[in-house]
Amino acid sequence: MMDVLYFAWVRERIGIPKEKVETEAATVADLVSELVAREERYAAAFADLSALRVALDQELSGFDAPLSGVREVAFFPPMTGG
Amino acid sequence: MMDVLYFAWVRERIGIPKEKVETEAATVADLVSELVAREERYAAAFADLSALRVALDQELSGFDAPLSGVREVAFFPPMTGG
Amino acid sequence: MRVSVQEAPFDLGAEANRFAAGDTGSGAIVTFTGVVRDLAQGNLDVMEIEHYPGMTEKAIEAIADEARQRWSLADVLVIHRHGRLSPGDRIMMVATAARHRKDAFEAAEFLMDYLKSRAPFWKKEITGKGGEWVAAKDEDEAALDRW
Amino acid sequence: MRVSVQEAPFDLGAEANRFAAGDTGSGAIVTFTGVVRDLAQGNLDVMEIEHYPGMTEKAIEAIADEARQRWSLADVLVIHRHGRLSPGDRIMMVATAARHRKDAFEAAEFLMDYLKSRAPFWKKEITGKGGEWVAAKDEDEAALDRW
Repeated sequence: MMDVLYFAWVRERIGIPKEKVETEAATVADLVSELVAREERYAAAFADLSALRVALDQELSGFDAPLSGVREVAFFPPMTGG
Repeated sequence: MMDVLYFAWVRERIGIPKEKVETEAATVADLVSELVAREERYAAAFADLSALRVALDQELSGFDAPLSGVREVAFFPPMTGG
Repeated sequence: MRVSVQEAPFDLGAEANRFAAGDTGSGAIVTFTGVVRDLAQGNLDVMEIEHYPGMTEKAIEAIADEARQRWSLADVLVIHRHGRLSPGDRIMMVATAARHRKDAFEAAEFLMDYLKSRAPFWKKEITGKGGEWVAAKDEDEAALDRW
Repeated sequence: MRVSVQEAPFDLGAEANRFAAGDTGSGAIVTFTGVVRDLAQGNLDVMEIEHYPGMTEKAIEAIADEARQRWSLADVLVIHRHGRLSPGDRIMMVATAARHRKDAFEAAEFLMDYLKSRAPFWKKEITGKGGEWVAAKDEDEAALDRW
């Protein structure tokens, strides 16, 4: 069980800012596959992974990163701060 | 007849900030030679020209620059603004 | 060092004076202030800035720590707003204090380059026609290669 | 554009706010402030700044004009004090406003590099042991090669 957070247009496409997900996914990419298989809105949000970034427990990470021990996963587009 | 100005330690060595000089000097270097010949304090101030800068009518210039038409000559060390 | 992620406006002048006060060891103080710019069409109503509470503060502190390791800095300030802003509003500021101007300038530019692309903020421009997320620029990502 | 050569102190915050006010076209505002630094020995009493009235204003305006030709700037501010200053006093500031942060940063650094070595100011440090003119640094002259 982990918290999955969505920001910016990822949040808008999926329709919620946060959800709890029950998963055995080994990596971020596995988790994305599970989500995409769920519903069209997830498929739309994750259509182009090169346009997305992921953070694990609030640290930027990669889609091949393992999820073991991770409590919070966040998906969002490239950041536009400053 | 031109105004000759001195700043910073050049002013201190020569002892005055400004004077009127009657000269037929063709270039800045010629003017410097005339001044150095006058008195020891000028010789002390102009001992090392590489440590000095000159401005003609308030524009940075060089020691080989001609003086014709110039009304104001200023001698000073390298600037330390900012 | 102070990092503030806040919804409230800040006063550039007051922050600059507070930052500069009581530090006679630093010869150089640099500030950068980002302002909400109206669009080319001149019809921006609101700039909405979303962020990732928790991660934002950590990411900015990590960037500021990195700057303090790379340059000799006496102090660093980062303020970044989120929420709804209007054209002309100040979005954020950084300030650096150092003995030498080169350190203060470079560290401020480094902070800005990293805040642009590595701090979890997302900007959305709201006009009469609707809202549009600001796309990250390739040049902002490329700016990181300099460091 | 405003250039002020003055004996009176200036308020960094007030000047920064005034500079930033009423300009929604610029996304980026950079300020640099130079502060009288105490000597390593910690015994600086007074920093005397001499200048060349008349030439100073012209030289600074020429440097600022050059910056406006090289970078896309919405506005430029230069304030430089002369006379007797104490440790901690602000000597001078520059501010630049531009659409893009790179222009604002580079122009501010350019202004500083040129003000250091091409504006007719001379600094003298007064301590209990007497006065000593600050020598120009080779690195400051070398900094001009960058531009």
